[in-house]
Amino acid sequence: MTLKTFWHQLGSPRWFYQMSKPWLYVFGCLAFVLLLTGTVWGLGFAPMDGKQGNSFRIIYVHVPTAMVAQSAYILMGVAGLVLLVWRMKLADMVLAAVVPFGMSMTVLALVTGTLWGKPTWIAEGDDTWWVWDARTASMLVLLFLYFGLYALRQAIPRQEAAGRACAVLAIVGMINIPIIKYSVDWWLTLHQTSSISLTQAPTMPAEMWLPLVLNIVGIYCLLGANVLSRLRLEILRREQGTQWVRELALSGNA
Amino acid sequence: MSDSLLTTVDLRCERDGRTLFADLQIKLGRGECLVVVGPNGSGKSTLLRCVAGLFPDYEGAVEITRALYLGHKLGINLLLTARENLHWYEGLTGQASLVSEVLERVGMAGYEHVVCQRLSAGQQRRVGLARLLICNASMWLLDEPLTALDEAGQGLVTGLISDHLATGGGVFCATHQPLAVAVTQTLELGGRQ
Amino acid sequence: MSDSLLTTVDLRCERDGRTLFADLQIKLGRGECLVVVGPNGSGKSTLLRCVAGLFPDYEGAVEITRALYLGHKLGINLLLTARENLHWYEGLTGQASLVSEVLERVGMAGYEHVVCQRLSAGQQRRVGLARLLICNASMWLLDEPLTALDEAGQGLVTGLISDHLATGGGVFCATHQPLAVAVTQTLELGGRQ
Amino acid sequence: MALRLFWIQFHRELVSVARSKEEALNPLLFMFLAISLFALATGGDPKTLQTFAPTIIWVLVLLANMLSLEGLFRRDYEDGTLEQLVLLAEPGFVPVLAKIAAQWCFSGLAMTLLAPVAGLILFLPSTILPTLMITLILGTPALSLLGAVGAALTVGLRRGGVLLAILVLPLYVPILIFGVSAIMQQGNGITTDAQIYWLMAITMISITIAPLLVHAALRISVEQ
Amino acid sequence: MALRLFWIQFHRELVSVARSKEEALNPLLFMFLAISLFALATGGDPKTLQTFAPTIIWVLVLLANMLSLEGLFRRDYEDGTLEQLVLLAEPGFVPVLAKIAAQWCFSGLAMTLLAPVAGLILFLPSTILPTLMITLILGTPALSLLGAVGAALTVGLRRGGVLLAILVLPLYVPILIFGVSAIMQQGNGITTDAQIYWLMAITMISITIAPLLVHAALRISVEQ
Ligand code: HEM
Ligand SMILES: Nc1ncnc2c1ncn2[C@@H]1O[C@H](COP(=O)(O)OP(=O)(O)OP(=O)(O)O)[C@@H](O)[C@H]1O
Ligand SMILES: Nc1ncnc2c1ncn2[C@@H]1O[C@H](COP(=O)(O)OP(=O)(O)OP(=O)(O)O)[C@@H](O)[C@H]1O
Ligand SMILES: [Mg+2]
Ligand SMILES: [Mg+2]
Repeated sequence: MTLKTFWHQLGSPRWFYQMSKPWLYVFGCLAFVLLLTGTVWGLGFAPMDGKQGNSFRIIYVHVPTAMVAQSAYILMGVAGLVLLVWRMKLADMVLAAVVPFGMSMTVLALVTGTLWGKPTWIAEGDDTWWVWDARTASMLVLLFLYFGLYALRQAIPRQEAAGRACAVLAIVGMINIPIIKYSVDWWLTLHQTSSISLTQAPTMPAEMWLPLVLNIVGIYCLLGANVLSRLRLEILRREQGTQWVRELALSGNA
Repeated sequence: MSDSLLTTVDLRCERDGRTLFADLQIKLGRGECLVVVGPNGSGKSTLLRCVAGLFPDYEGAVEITRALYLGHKLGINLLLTARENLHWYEGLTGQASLVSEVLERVGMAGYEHVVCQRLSAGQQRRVGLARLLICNASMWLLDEPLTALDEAGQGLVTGLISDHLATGGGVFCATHQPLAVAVTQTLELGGRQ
Repeated sequence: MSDSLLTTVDLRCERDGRTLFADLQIKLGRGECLVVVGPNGSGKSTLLRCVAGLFPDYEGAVEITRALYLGHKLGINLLLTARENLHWYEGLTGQASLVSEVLERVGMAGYEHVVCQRLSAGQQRRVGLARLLICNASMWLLDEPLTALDEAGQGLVTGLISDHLATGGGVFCATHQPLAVAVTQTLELGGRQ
Repeated sequence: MALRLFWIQFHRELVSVARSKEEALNPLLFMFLAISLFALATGGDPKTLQTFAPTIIWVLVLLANMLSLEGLFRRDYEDGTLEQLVLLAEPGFVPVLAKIAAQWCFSGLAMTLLAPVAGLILFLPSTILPTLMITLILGTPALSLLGAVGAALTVGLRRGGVLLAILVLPLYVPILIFGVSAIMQQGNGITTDAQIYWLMAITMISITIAPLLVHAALRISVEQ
Repeated sequence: MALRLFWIQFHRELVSVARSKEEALNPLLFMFLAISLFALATGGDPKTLQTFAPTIIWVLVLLANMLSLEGLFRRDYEDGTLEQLVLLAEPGFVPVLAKIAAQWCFSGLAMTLLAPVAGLILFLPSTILPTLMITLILGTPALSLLGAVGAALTVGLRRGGVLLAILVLPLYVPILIFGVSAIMQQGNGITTDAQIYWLMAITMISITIAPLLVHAALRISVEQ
């Protein structure tokens, strides 16, 4: 299959629906297995951190969610570009599918981050649940970007228009994310050298970082599975009038 | 094909779950005038917007040459004078014209320098109509062009339409008031409710 | 005096240095209908606003009973539904009525719960007209009540006016379209330009 | 009768704001976004933020309120419902009061209720939060009432927004000063009764005279 | 041809803003009033104000800009001229760029020119004023350009104002940070080249992509 025909087929919801079925299973199973092993290992069996005790175990949730939240936004920006330039329907569906996942991951990263931070920050004399440092700030901005995409889609009644509007926004956001991240990192670390000393990853033994790696890979698989399953549902919904969907429904193995 | 100004194939549009029109086949050639009539809310404006490219939520195909669209909204900035509005419109369409002459033809001589906010309803419509004399698009899409106009104004509009048809243009017009021009086709939307 | 719904003495108004009308003596009794005609910009709307108490920049005297004014502006909030708009209007005038019946009479049955922004131009006008059925003012001041209405809508308005006249009300109406009611007086403003 | 009129107008406002697109950045959101910007821009230094917190919060409340007032009568003016209101409502100041009350619910009241959160973001000590809330709940009604006079006077004019600010802000200054100084003094352990009484007095006066003035001003604006 | 289109649209905007009543408190006035409020509320203490001055100025510039963007396409949308623009202008991004340029003249440029005054009110040392102006003149075009994308996306929507803020403010954050930190560093005698280059880079990127995106967004908004 040449690249060109592949590109065209990618634009066809029907082809994509049939092709994606095995991939959905692969991603789904991988995600399940990896996340389960990583989490159980990390939370239950990995050795305790000398300095932070058990609270450090949040890292096994915190770091993967934080990473995937950022990647998901980049993915949306790319999808937006594809939608606007090549008007590919599938890209719109990706755009719609990623928003809730990315938003919840961002929230999770923020919550685990603050949960984790609280004892640390107290130890440093700041009795608060919130600190304006580089990671919190850039994560908060990311949350607002996600929130904007979500709100924009809700606000536009016509689906097709909503898709393109979100694409425009996602593109601007994608270009800005590195800039935001850089600026915030640089500015707030300049001011706050003290409170994030602990965020620098310590040199860990393998039993400590291996579960982390498992979780990171697992969560990316989860992203894949999530996007695929939402895409497939979305395809069925949008193409419900067409012949092939009706046949599929009759045959009973959608 | 080159002779047809507007062609639609199987045009169909739904709004709020109500089907406004379906299987619409329109073919409008040079010098032809199509009038759409129908009760309020039957979808005349929607049809015009579909055709103008301002409402993409339809099924079917539309093929149209460069067109001028005059909708329910005035399409002029009320903070500017008539002159300034038309000057901007010239720039937009890339057509040069004699603005004062145009304004005189639509009966607005003497009001060129009045901010449009301070004009009467009919006078504002006239400023909007002056665009017909500037843009040289061969297809006109008019949504109730007679609104708020006095008798002279209505005569003016029908005169403009006749001239345009005579020079090989096409007109697609929605209206509730009878139009005193040679109507080639009539399209009726929506049953009596 | 008590029988006269509207009396003006030597009414005179100037705008932007143009005299719109002068020495206007109007006397309108029960059951009478006065129609103002004239070209665009001749001062019909201005006269109506003077009489309604919305434009105090005139000379002379106006005496009028409680009146209902329906102007060029719709007078409804486009963010609310038809029902909500009329409900508010009821509260304002202190009149109770059956809103759904009123809406049905103006042909808006089935659209009670649609936000007015999503109605067509004529449907919005109809919601505005529904006020005629709610307010029980004996004098109606109508500025181009037929705008944007289809034939049925125009029939509706003329029907309402006739009924109102028959029950002893008075109507003062500016219009460009012929009005199919028994007009008692006609006032022509502005010479042909 | 008058009560019913009040209620109908009030309800209409709530529905309309809930559906509106012109709430000029709804005041609450405006305040929180602006506060986050301040926090970000200072580099999140708790000390600096804390000293400035009362000022930031009160100034933002003022600005948010003024921005939302700008649209208070604009839509009604443009769609012609203001004409109906001026011509028909009896007594005319009742719906006016209802409109102001509704605006206050979405600006002053809402901001008062969420002021503690704003205070926490800016690291205001929690002992001061009650004073913050008391000054806000006493001061914001006066902001809405006085501001409405300005909004009514400027609704039909070109350059309304600019005029509004010039008319209204001088009236706001005493409220701002009493509000901020009460919080500052509380922080230093000094009694704040004087400021509280002053705020109450200003609000009482506004509530008696503002509705009538607004009604008169609206008449003038409609009669163009 | 494209140049003429730009010029005509630009001229139209200037005239229209000069006559407008909806410029939502013209940005310059907004900034100065708000600055005076800050000065009043702190009791005019030079030390406190000085530390906070760069933050106050930059945050207010952001807010003022955002508020004025809200009205950028609204009038055109409502009176139907936006439809004409989308249908007829060729190439479509030229008038869009002209509109943004005009908006910038009344917000970013005007505020830059008067920033020294603002700085003096807040007791900013005069050695820092040039840096203040340089950061403003480099950063504000990006504010207008990025903000216009948000304004174009939200123009036809209910709750446009609120949405606009949510969409646009996150994008403004880097500009705010570089702007404030440059001034702070200048105050501490540290070189500010890095921030200046970043601001230039952001503006350059915005100027290349924003007009096209705005045009696309306007099309979407008109097609409702
Ligand atoms: C609300 C608070 C927090 C947020 C939003 C946050 C955000 C993030 C983000 C975005 C990352 C991923 C960086 C990457 O992509 O590589 C991350 C990683 C990490 N965070 Fe947090 N964080 C927070 C609080 C904390 C706290 C309090 C600690 C430690 C006490 C912490 C420790 C770490 C560590 C160790 C990593 C992984 C190492 C690295 O990649 O640098 N975080 N956090
Ligand atoms: N902005 C909108 N959003 C959603 N629905 C709309 C909108 N505008 C109109 N509609 C619906 O579409 C239908 C057709 O409206 P349209 O404006 O096309 O009617 P019309 O034939 O032009 O009527 P009129 O003679 O009153 O101008 C109406 O029933 C209306 O409910
Ligand atoms: N808001 C205003 N400010 C200043 N002058 C105005 C204003 N509105 C109208 N005029 C002027 O007053 C004159 C009369 O306007 P008016 O609206 O009364 O006319 P009309 O007879 O109702 O016209 P139409 O048939 O177009 O509605 C016009 O010549 C106009 O220039
Ligand atoms: Mg229509
Ligand atoms: Mg008139």
